[in-house]
Amino acid sequence: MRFAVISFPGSNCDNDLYYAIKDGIRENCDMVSSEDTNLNMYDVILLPGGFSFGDYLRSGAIASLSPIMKSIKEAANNGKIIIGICNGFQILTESHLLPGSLIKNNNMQFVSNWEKLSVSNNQTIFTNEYKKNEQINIPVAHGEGHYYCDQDTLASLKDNHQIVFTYNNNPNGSISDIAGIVNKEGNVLGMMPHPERAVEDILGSKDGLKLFKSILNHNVRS
Amino acid sequence: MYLAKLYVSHKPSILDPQGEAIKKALHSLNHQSVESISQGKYFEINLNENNQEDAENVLKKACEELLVNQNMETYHYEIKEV
Amino acid sequence: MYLAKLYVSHKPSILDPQGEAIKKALHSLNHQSVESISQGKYFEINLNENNQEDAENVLKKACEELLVNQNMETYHYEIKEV
Amino acid sequence: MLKKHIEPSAEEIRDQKLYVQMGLTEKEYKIIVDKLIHRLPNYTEIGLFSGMWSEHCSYKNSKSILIKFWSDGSRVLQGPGEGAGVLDIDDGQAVVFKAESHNHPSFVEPYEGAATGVGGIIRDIFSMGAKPIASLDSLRFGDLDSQKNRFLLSQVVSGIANYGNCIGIPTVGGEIGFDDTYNGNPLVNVMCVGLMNKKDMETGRSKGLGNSIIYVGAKTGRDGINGATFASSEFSEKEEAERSAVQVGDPFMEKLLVDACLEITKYHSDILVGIQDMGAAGIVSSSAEMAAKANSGVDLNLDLVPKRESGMTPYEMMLSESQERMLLCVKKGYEDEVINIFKKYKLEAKVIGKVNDDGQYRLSFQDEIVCDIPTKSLVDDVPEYSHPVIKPKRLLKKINDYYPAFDDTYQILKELLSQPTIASKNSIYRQYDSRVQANTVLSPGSDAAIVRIRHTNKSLAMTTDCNSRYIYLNPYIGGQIAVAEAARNIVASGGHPIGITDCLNFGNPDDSDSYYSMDQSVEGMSEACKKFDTPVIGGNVSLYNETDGNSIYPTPMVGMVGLIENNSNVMDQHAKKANDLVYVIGQ
Ligand SMILES: Nc1ncnc2c1ncn2[C@@H]1O[C@H](COP(=O)(O)OP(=O)(O)O)[C@@H](O)[C@H]1O
Repeated sequence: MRFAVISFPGSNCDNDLYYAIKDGIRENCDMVSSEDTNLNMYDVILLPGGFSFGDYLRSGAIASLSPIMKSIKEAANNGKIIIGICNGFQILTESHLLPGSLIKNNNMQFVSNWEKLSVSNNQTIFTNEYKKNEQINIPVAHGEGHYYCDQDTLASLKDNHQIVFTYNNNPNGSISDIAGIVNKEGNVLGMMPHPERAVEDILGSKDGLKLFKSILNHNVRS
Repeated sequence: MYLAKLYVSHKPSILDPQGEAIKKALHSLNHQSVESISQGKYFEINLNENNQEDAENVLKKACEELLVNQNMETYHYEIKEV
Repeated sequence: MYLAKLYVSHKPSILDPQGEAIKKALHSLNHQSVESISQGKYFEINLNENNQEDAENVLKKACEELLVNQNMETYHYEIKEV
Repeated sequence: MLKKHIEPSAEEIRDQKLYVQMGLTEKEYKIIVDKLIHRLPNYTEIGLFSGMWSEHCSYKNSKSILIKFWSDGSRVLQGPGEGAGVLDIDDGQAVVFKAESHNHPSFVEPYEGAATGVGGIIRDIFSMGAKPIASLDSLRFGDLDSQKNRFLLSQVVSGIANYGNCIGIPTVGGEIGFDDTYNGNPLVNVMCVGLMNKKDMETGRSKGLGNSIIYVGAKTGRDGINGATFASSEFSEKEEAERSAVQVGDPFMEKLLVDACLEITKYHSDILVGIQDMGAAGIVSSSAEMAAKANSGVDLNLDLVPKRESGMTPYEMMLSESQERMLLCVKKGYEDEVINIFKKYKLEAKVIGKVNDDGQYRLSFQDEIVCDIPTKSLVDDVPEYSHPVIKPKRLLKKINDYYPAFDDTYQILKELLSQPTIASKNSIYRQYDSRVQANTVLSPGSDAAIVRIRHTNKSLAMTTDCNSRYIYLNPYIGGQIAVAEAARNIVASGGHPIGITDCLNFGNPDDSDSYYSMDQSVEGMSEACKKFDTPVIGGNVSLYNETDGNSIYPTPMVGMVGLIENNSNVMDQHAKKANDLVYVIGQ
């Protein structure tokens, strides 16, 4: 499979994601500038964490206007696999590829910590290597990670099993402890925790690696 | 040239943890009379347009496309020639 | 009860990277007529005080102690009984 | 021309002694006039002298002490004198690190003061050609009972967090202490560590007739004008009321600068002659130092300097401390190549001058020469001051040994653990992204932080330490203890100490107690460094840390780096299992 990591001005986890793919699951991976407009050759598109455009105005808002976003929307509609992590998740909600919004953490402070997550849906492209309700250890690092949506949206997220990861000890006030969701079609994932920081034992956990392996696994099966 | 003053605030139905946090901080400074506080954004925008209508159109588009997150925020504005 | 509307904006000589970034983004959306934009804060505060003077005093103190960074920001407000 | 009307003439400067307000003494003014330029300096020129001759830029009060630091050793590739020191860590790689203080700005405007402190030290690291891989912060505040101190703490911490998190450099460790001595004078020291291939090492030099001086980064505004002089004077409550112009950090801009500059130092070093950040005393310090180090001079055209505000005078432009700016010296004919790389990162770069061969520092503005003085006079001809080292009376008195007496051990332990200085710092460091770059092996909460070197089996351990009470009571031994504590933290984490940086935070050097403490603690630190084979490869001096005549405890912070040659040696401080045995080692 061919992976693309999109590099926005101000992205700072683009390299980390690149290495998670290259060294972690040993697949082809390129860094693609957010000024580019063509993603035809890629199967999986990764939007990294960081502070795109300084996160000025609202996190992810300015980045969601980048030239590359048109191709990302096309790719999403064509069923390609898309993951937004942290700032990438914020960019996906700002571009309406995922419902809801990410707002300031309840205590107004940035939080950087290991968090225990539950895999609430292991029947997705991104989680088929995990067991149902598996407890995994993945770091978070964000100031605006409080997932928020209206009650109707929340009900439909639940009905369609779109909630993929939840926090055991909610660090930011997210509604229903939501840490990660997929779109209705199941090909776009957004999550605040950083699986790319949990891909080697020396970093403290390998629990994030299974997420990337799940994609390969899905590809083999389909 | 037109100067627009744009006020963006949370929709009332949306929970506002930031307002809550500020209120608590003010109470801890002994300003107990603060019943509620909400924080929004206030923009001053200089628009190089020739008439009020054009200026207003640009402003509205800018709000829809970028400045306001319509999921959560509402806005109002004043605009005048300068 | 009094309602205060408080507007906080950058002092003009202070660097405003946020305003620059937003302006560039608006230009990239073809709103070239945006000459400049600055983002400040807009508060709505309900004050449980009995007269305008007390309400104003609390508001001013809250600005000085918390809401406004006087090194970099200026503010103005309106206050009225509600 | 506006400036002629508002700027005093050379004669007025002399007659009204305006240089004194700028921080120059009468004797210094006389040296400038009689020995260095042989005429009266104009307003711009005297401004440049005041900035460059400030303690912050010239180290004129501390040089004679700093030379006592031991900075040899087989790993040293670059000792003190450049933006940061460099140590060889084998396999063609090198580690670069330095610490910097931002005490005064952080008291006036804690959030931006701390943030711009982080930004400044990061520029020192990548201007050496190294990728910044970790930061640490060493903080001191007055007692937390005071509302003001709580405010300072929370603002300083969010300033550091916001800048470091945004730019994507993990803040992996540090220390924080509380004591009344820091009331009105908090300490904000930041250390940054970088990694590079030895062959990519750069230095801040401008040489080669006709080579271009290129300015890149944020536009110049009226921020922090002559802040270097400000940082080198004592505080008084009155000055606080005056609220000098505040510098604002833009970590987004700095992220673009880091990436662009690293591309140039890595892939275009053949056309890059030198690079330096614009720190204290902005354009003048970077351009004059780069030229002086290479025995050359520069001609700058100030009309070409990118400006944020209109009507700026040469004095304001040269001494502005606007953040996120770098100065490069590039080979003649290759300017566009460099400018285009910056363009790719959406950064504006501009040629603002050329290297000359007559050694003069020459500035033109609106078709007029506004400064024409020997470059060396700004950098190398600064008078040095050494003060007599006299043991203060308080240390001559014999102090009786103190034996604590208590019966309720449990209660005492609880009280100790609830002291802010001893209690867990989790509420602070959880605001720092300590894992971005995905190399952090040990984040805050253990003895030293550990960052692995990707694609090798090696790691770097790092820590900051200083117990200022020990220094106050016995500066020589206290200095040794600071180094020894840092070394213990490194060793306990599985590393081999290889070098240190420092931040010497002291009071007014004219005060003999402060001066004695500085001199003796440096002797002690240096002695310990020899023992541990940890050369001092760089550092920073912050004097005049006092408010209304009350000096802080002398606080020479030690920032140490260690090498872990095999990752299987990594060790954290956490208890692992019930019934494991506990040993006490040492005396
Ligand atoms: N300001 C700070 N920033 C980051 N980490 C900090 C800070 N203060 C303390 N820490 C971390 O907290 C831990 C305990 O610090 P400290 O109390 O100084 O430990 P010790 O006394 O064992 O040296 C260390 O891992 C240190 O890096």
